[in-house]
Amino acid sequence: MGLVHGEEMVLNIGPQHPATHGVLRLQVRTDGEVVSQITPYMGYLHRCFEKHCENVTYEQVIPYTDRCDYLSSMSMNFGYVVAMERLMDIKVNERVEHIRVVMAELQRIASHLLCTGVFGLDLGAFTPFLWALRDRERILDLFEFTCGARLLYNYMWVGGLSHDIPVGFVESTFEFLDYFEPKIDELENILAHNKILVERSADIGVMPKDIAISYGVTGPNLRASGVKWDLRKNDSYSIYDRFEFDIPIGEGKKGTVGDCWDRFYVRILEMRESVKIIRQALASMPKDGDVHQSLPKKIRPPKGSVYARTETPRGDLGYYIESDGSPIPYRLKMRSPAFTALSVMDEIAAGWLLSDVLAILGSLDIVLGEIDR
Amino acid sequence: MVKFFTDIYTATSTILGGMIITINHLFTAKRGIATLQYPEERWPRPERDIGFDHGSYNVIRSRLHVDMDDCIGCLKCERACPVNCIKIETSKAPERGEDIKDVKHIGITSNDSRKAMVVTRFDIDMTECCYCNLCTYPCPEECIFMTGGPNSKKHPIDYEFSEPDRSDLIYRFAKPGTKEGMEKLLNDDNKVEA
Amino acid sequence: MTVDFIFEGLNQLFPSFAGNDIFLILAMLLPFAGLFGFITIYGFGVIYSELKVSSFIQDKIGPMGQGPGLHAGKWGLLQPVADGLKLFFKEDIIPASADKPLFILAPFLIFIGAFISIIAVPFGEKIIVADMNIGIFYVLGIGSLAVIAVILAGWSSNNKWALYGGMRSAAQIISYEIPAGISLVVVIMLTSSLSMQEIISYQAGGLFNWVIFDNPFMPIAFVIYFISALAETNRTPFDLPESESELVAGFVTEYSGARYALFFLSEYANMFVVSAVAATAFLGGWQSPFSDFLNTPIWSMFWMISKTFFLIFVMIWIRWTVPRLRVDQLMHVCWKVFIPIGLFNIFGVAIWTVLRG
Amino acid sequence: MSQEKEKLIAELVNKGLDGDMDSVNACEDRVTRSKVKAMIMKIKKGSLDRPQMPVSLSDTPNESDDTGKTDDKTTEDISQKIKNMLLDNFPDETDETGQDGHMYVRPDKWLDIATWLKSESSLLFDSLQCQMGIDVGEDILESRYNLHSMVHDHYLEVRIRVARSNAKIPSVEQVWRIADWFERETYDMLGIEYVGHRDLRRILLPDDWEGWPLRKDYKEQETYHGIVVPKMKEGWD
Repeated sequence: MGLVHGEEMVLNIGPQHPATHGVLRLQVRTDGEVVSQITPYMGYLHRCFEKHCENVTYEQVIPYTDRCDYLSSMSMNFGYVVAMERLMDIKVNERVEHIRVVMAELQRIASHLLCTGVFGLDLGAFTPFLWALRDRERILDLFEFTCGARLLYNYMWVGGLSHDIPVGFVESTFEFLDYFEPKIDELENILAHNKILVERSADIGVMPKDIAISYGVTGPNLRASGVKWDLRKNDSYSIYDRFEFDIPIGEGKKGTVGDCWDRFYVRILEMRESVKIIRQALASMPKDGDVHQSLPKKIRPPKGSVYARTETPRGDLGYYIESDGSPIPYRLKMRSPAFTALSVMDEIAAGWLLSDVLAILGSLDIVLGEIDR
Repeated sequence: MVKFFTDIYTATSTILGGMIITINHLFTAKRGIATLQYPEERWPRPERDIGFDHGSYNVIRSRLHVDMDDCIGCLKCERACPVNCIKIETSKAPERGEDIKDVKHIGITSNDSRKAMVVTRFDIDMTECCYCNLCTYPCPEECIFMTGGPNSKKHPIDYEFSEPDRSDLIYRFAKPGTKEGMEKLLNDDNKVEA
Repeated sequence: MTVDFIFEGLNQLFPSFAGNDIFLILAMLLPFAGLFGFITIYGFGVIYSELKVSSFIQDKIGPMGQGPGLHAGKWGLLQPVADGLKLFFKEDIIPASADKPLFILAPFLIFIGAFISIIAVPFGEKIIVADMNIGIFYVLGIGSLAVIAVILAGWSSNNKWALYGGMRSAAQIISYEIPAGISLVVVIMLTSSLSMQEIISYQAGGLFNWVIFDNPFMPIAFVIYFISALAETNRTPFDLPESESELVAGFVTEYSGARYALFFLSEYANMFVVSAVAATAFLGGWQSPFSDFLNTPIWSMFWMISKTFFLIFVMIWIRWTVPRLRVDQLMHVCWKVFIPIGLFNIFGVAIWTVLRG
Repeated sequence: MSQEKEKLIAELVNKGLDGDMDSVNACEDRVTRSKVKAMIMKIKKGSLDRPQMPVSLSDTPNESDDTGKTDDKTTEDISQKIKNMLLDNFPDETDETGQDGHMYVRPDKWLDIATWLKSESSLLFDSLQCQMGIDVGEDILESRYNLHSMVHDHYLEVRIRVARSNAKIPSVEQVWRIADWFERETYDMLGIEYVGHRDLRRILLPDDWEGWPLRKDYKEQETYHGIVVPKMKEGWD
């Protein structure tokens, strides 16, 4: 469509803006409503995570990993712990593995709930956001019941867990799952198939497969573009290969494959898969087994390096740990999934209208704590 | 032309469907209340249908509290803290396990281990504490703990501890005057020997 | 006309001073004071109901006002009062680079636009401030005054977001006046009179004489009018001008304190006006649904207000359910959906009235 | 631990006991090597008896590379195959000194190696998993690339050593688009200059920040635009 070109205006969707999911500045060159170029500026939330890790011992790094992606800190712990156990060749017993899978999947549901709620909020639907938060509170109560904290847990330690799950935990989780399943359908009915939301998100911000891979996008954003890649299946760690669950990918029901709607809908389907995994994990969890069994007294990994990846709600989280044999890490690099998701923003969001740019940003589900580290 | 009408039909049907869901919430609001009237209903929230009561918590994350009579000054919590927000200074006690009257120092701890050091300064900077609970595990006497939850016998839950002035958030758990008392004591000993 | 009615009343009361100017001024000021009182009470009522309805929809119970000290009344009833007081005592900042006179003028302009259109709203047989013979036409005309105020607010606060909000809102209000006008033309074709009282008296005699049940085209016209009324008052599927998540707060970004309260109040006043017009034109104004029962003047006021409040409740209900439209979708819906259907409606009603004879 | 590891350890322990210590030291994986030595010590002290010699064992005791691979998938042959292909295509560029399944590559022709790695039909490394920079001391900076192929699902870690004084590495952001931001972050943190990058500037730190924080010899600046950088806390120490 022939655009009438007025002169360009530079607009700062500034570090302090309701729709930037944290402290991010999008410098946008717009001509009227049509956005021609986006340059994200980050670093407002940079807390020198990697420099800190070079001054604290391996046990003390765990509270720092919590604070990178504060919306799914259980998965951040899980990633670090898997990397460390692979470096130090520690094998944890069955009960710990099952508890870790249950906790990671509960955290995935909580994170996806918040993401779908906020995506609706970015498009103007206020109520589903509050319903999503209400359900998320139930999960946070379960975490609080186990490790005391609601958001930043420091729960998974290298070689085990900080606490075993309390007595009433399994029943409470089953109760939560039965309560939660009709709620997903309710969220889907009010948001996913709503014509206005479909109109606002179908065929918008389409991310084709090769761009996604070349930009290193992972997680639900990649699966929405039709690539069936999930670390829990393709490069399975912990005991994920024992559970049978399928990986939802975007089929372009309401538009083309890989558009905003697909990224949103894939997360809703993934929540259902996580509920399936939790049910199987809780069923097959061994009753006995001490969670402190293989906790090393003093963590001194042998000299060498490891790069291990786990599937967080936002994508592949990689920890590259280089140790020189001392109890303090020599170098720790965290490969953050939201970092790559934000890098694709300029590619897929240029040329759309201002409100679409924010819808695309919402569908990518980025968390600034993890990007800035 | 057909798309014109199907669009209208899907628009009206989905919006009406959504509105029916919201109106259900309006009428069943009493049962689904998720919020808490803060000044009256405080945390810990009354047992909701998730069914766990306050005492059976595994661990709690709230304000740190140190029970000075049991602290033997082993500095393990100071080393375990990832953000270095604990600072302890100790001085040698003249005899191991003896009470020292004028600095109110009790020689024997509750699980009767004898104290070799007198803790003259025990500061925790609550503005820096990241509530990770790593300091409570290594403590041999379990004298540093987070208030409430399983420890509510020792100290009731206290999560409303905001202060107008930030320097009030540096908690000084050492008994006041122990530092000067110990210095005076040391001077007296020196004078006696000299 | 209420002004003459009060003027004669005063003359009889004080025959010695009959006929001098003070009575005329007084006759004009009294309805103004009455309306202003009505607006503030209505404002508190609708803000409270929006708070409560949105809280119940979101599984909250909203402000309940327990606890010691200054709190929000028994069931949060004082919450609107608290909001109003807070806004009035807040310091209202005028940005240094703002265009000061226009910045100050905009909120008053938009409030005047909303306020004077209530003059034509009939509350009962006799209870109307000014029963003009061009009632509906007057209301539509005044409705477009808001456009000027919004552009003024957007431009004068010298802020990119405000400019965006102002431009979007101007386009939206102007383009949605056409479908609103078209759907009212259909009503006027039936009642063949522009005056509000005559439209309502045409719908006398029970529920099935209302315009909405008159012929199959009327419900379509009602829906089109209602949705474009939503757009004119910037309510949710169309609340692009002050969309929180995109434009920070649209044209009210730089406003604070009393000026913001005026914008806030005029939005609700506008809501009242459009739902009152909808109730008058389609739902039989102050006519009672039972043909000859309960139509004393007091009851007629009750019917009028309850119909309007029901429509306001539907507006609030939609606000907390539906996401927001994009600007070009907004234009698409108006020009490509509502106006064609509206024109088809006029054609249909014309054929219908001719056939029915 | 998987069976191969036990067999490998038993075989190395026997060789070690027969005095052939260099095969023990040549073993790839330092974890197994440390276990083997510990076992030999115990046997010498007599607190452990000698394991019998395992029968079938592949002749190249090459431990699977540790980049994110689980033990059961046999990856020894793949990473070895990749290394051999790399060696014969770019003989003077790559050298085999690396263990743990990664390759050391000289920086100057890295861009063509990268495009070759991506386009070679049997390799197809289409996704750059993670790129990180590290200061390995003695005036050497390393830039490490973890590559992964979605199609063949195999891994490779490429390391490039560069002197600290003139750290210049050709940028591969034409090959993998994500390298654009990864390299900007490594430049931001370690000061490795990526030649040919479209706009190499700091990504996380403010643009006018002096020094490269993740270098081991980094001293933080006293004030930044007048703000005192190391946090002073009164009444604390």
